[in-house]
Amino acid sequence: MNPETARRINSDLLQPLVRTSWRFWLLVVLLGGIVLLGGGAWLYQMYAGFGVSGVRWPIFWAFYVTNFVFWIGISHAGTLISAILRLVNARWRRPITRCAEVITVFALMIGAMFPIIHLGRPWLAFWLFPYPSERRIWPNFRSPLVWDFFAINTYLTGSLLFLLLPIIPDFALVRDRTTGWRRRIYGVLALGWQGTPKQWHRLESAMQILAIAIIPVAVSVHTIVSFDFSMAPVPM
Amino acid sequence: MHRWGMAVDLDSCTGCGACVTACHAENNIPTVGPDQAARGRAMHWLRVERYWEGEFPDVRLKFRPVMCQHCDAAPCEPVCPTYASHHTEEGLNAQIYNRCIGTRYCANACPYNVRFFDFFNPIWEKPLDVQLNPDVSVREVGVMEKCTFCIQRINAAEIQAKADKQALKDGDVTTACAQACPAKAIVFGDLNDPASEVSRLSRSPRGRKLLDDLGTLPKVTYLERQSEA
Amino acid sequence: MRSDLAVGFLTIVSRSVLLLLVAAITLGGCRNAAPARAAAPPSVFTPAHRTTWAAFSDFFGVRPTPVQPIAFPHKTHVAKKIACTEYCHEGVTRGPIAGLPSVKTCMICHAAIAADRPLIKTIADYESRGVELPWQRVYGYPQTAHVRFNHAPHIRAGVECANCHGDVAQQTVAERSVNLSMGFCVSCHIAKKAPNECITCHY
Amino acid sequence: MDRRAFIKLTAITGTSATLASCGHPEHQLIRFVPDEELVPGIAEWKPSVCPACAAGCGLNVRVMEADVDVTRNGERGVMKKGVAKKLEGHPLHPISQGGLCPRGQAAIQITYHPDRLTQPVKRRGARGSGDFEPVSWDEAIAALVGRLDALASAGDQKSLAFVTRRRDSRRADLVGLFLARYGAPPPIAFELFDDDVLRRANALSFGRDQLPTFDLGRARYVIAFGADFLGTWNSPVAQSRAYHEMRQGRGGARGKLVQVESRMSQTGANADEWVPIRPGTEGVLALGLAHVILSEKLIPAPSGPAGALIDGWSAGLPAYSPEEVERQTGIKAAMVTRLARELAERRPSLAIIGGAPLAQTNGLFQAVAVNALNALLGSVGQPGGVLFSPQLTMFGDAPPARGGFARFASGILSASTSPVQLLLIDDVNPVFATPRASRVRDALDKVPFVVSFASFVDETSARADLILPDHSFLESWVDARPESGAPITVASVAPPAMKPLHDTRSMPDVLLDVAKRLQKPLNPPLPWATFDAMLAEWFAKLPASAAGDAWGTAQKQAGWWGKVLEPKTAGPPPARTITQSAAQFDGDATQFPFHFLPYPSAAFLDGSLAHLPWLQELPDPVTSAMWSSWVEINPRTAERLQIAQGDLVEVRSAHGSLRAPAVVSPGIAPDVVAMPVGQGHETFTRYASGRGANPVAILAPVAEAATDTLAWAATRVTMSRAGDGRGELILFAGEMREHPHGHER
Repeated sequence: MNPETARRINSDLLQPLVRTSWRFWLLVVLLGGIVLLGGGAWLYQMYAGFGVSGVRWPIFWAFYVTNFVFWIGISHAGTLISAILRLVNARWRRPITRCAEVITVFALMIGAMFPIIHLGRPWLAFWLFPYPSERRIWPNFRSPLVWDFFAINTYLTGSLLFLLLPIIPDFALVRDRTTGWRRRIYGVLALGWQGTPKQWHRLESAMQILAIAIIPVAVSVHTIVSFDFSMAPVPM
Repeated sequence: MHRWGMAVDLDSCTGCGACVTACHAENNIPTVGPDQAARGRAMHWLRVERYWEGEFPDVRLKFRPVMCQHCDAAPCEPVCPTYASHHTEEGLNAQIYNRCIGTRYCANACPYNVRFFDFFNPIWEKPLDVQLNPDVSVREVGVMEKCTFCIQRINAAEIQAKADKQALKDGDVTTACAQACPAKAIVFGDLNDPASEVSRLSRSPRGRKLLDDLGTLPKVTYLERQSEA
Repeated sequence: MRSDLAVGFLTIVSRSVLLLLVAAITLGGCRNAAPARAAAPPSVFTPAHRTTWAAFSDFFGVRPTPVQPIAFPHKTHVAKKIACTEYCHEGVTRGPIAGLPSVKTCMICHAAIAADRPLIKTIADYESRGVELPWQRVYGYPQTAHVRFNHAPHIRAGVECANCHGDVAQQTVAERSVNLSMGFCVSCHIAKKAPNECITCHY
Repeated sequence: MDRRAFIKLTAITGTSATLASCGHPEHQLIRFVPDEELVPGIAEWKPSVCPACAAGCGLNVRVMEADVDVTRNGERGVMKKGVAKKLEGHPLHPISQGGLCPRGQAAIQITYHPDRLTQPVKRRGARGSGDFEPVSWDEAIAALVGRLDALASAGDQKSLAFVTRRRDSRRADLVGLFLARYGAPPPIAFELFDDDVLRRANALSFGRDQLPTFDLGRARYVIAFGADFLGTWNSPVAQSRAYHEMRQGRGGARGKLVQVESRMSQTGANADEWVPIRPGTEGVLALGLAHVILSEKLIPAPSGPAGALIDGWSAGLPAYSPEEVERQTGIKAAMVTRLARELAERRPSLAIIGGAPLAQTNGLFQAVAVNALNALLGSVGQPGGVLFSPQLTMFGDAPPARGGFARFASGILSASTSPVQLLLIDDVNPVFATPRASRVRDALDKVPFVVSFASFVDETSARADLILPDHSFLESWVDARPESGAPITVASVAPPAMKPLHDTRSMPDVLLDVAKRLQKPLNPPLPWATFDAMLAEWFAKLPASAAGDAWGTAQKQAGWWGKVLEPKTAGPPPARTITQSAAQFDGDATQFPFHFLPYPSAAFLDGSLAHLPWLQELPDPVTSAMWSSWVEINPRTAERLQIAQGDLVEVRSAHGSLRAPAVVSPGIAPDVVAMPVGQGHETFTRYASGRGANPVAILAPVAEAATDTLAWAATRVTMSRAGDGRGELILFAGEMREHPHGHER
């Protein structure tokens, strides 16, 4: 590959970051509208009462928890697979890993919303978090829901690192090819990446460690979600 | 230390529903109206179940009042992330409304289906609200509620006994359902007192626990109906 | 089935828009309200907050500062050796609620004592109209706390009024000088080895 | 974080409320100075008497302080009041004995009903439109007095009529006295389920014109013919208490219950043996049992009128062999023989008849037959048998209200001008609880002036010209003289448990007030200023007990009771033998193949309690239905007619049709269609109006032959599927947990 081609590929790739077409904005409006609708629906649910969700006695979990499990399931497909591929050094993985990792992070974020949306009193969701209070009450550590909270957060943190570490060189690439405020933002994100062999070496070892560490975390998340259903003697 | 429990003699129970209405009157349980009732959201902390056996003309119908069984190994308790549902020292399965965030996990875990969720803020058309019992909370939207074994009566009786410097006697405290029952089928009392009526009935050879094989250790004993035909 | 979905979707859309409108009016409501208009009693009783604003204030523990109809001098009455729990808050030793005295109770003494003072004349006017003084609560719990507080056992256990209500003898208008948070109750219950289970107070 | 509660909002908080209150003190409601001194938060217990049925249970009312919305001098505000919080059975009272049925529990909602009339009203719109305008009490009473004066000056006192429930009480006595001394005919009693047939039969068999009391607590064997005595019939609370004794109250000696009926009632569900029978043949079975006992000489035939009344009794009832009984009733001969032997062997045994068997055209025969069986079993007046509570008829100073409403109504209809010029109606709703074919509505509309004492606008009071709303039972002096339920004499009485919520007045006090204002005074005048004075005078005459004088103790414990008073017997019955008569059914059996069986619903009885939300939402014992009316049909019938649970069914008699969702129930005979009475109100408050269908409306206006009471179980109907139920049937029990799988095998 001659330098000219490389430069063109780079600039083609960076094009969407530098120039924003009307199609992009259309998409933003469309998808943002859907998000707003969802937010509105959630506000309405809080305003009018949880009953508008259509859930009824005696099955108290329905759409929201199903969705939660669905998105957690989707998140399974990303980081875990990417980590395994990375560990076995499969060469064909490169085009798909980032895609998989991004899917994991966003699927997790979407999935994590649903247990909150599904609460009868979501404004009190912070009680799931262990924090000292004058009331001297802690969350019930026997409850799978509390472990859901921990597991999802751990997996999200891990997946985020797993996504962000290998992206540092790419941020640096963008930093070097843009100007103005973009350059400043990507400069911060690139964390002073210079592409020295030492830096590459450190990144590779960090990725190896993460790839190994993320696998049990992923397994734990999916196990704990299963716990939610296995703790109850009633079939759900 | 007391250990509150209940015995229901199904041979005396006539299925009339007096306990159901008494529970509504005592515990500020809202009526949800026909639309919500049709959506399966009627609240009856205590309900009378019916079981048909046989075929016409040899048909039988059996009643069983079902309320929270106050299990010693209650499936609803470990799953609650905020301890809104927990066991008290006196063996009650407590439901703390202000601590409830509405995960509804307890209701899913309960094999007896005795937990009810406030899907909407309850409404009393005035002046029906004048009847509300000031000793019991009015629950708002988003919390789970269920039979408390009339905790307000237990607390009041214990406070009174302490003021009188006397120990609680059998019969000093009873639940609204047991009090109302025209057929004296429901008996409430202290299981730690071997001489109490409820202890005596719980030892009956007719005594059964509901869904005993789940290992929930309910504190309500059902004395099975006898029959001769 | 498909039309059901469509209708459901449209319902959600329209209701969301409606909600935003209602929220805007509700939040803006208080500032625009004409202060002189008295509230008509609602036709239903519900534990729902009456306004979005009330819900937010409740959540963040914002308590309105009570505005009393007259500046009742607790200090003066206590100094005159009028026992709190015998005349005015007599429910306190017997049951859950201490009780606020009726204007009739005021007039038992004030029909004769200091009857010419302007404040007493105000009270006498209330009594002649058959209307109570619109006292506002200083202590008390929000409905959402589900606290079933009972005064009598606390009095029997020898808890001083001042423990929870501050030194009212030094106050004129009662002030909320003690923050009755759950932590306040719990630490005292632990210190005094009183029952400390949730259902002691919440049911 | 300290206090928490966030957007707990609901759609019902409108913006008007939003704009109104922002915490300024001047925005709060005015608080009026209370009339009574109460310690806040402390409950007081006061006696009262349950108004929901004729059983007259003594109540214990929990009274506490509460804020109540009031209007004073046109100003709205709140006031502290001592108000009833909960009703419980009075532990000392011999009928309730501390227990209370669901209807009694819910009766408190009568007082707090949002649609209660809060002051007198007079009609503005057309009759039945429900368009009324408020008037003052002075104006309202003056209007009534004016009408009474006009009748008196025209010498037409006979054209005043008073329709009320069939209850024995001082309240009823006062009505009787007022009418007698005014010169009007005695009050007319209206009850849909009035049991007059049984009273007549008891008068014939035993010389007692009253409902029996059953000593179930000591009985070893009970056979009940159609009587839902644990649910809705006679004195359910007292009977349930006794039933507990019979089952488990006496250590091992458990009594057996056999229920004979064509639709499984709540009592039938509790029976050890449930015996479905062809409607109208219960008496035949009773005599068949007697035949076996007599022919096998298990018990010697007793002397006395009860048996002698029956044709063929002395000869051992040769016409009632088990085979013949099987042919008529559909019950196997072997079972008849076995039941008869068990009855004879396991004494004390007793037979009960009530409900549908009495509401046949041959009701009197059936009741007399069961009485004869009781006489043969030796159970009358014996421990473990049928008793008659001694009645306080000694002060019978007023003609009691007795039946004959159907004749009264048809009398008005058939005359060219109404023989009734002024009609007073108290506590009854005949427009709802009579067949449409009897045209009571038209009869009422023919009366020039109708005054109602109703607390609610229902089908009857909507046609009144003037409504003088009565206090609720908790706000007024109440009394009752239950005719059954306890082996001793009981007279329930109680003072008001709370002050009135609204501008209402107690009906007896209004009557006394009216009497004082009449131009031509009553002859002799009523000596009492208020109703409680009348009660005091009467109760003071009763013997004192160890606890103190009769009136003083009665007020504290919700009544007076004792054993001392012997009843006035009605003398020997006429020596006329009663022959078997087959039940006649309205409608041709080929065109209308099903027996139609309306029955008092567990929640609403005759429909007079359908306005109480607790009872609307109370799951029915047998079907778990709430807020609905329904048609019960046998699974085989349902299959044949392709009707599924919840489907809309059209039930048609020769006199009309109705639509209601189907409940497929295994506890009903294939040729019977049952339906609870109570729903189907056109207008009866927000909770009951326009809900479900009224089975009474399509009944044939046929009467029991001997007593002229409505034979409400004597109509035949046809039935067909009319469409999907559209969710009209609301069941509490889900398919998940409770499934009637009996008929799936």
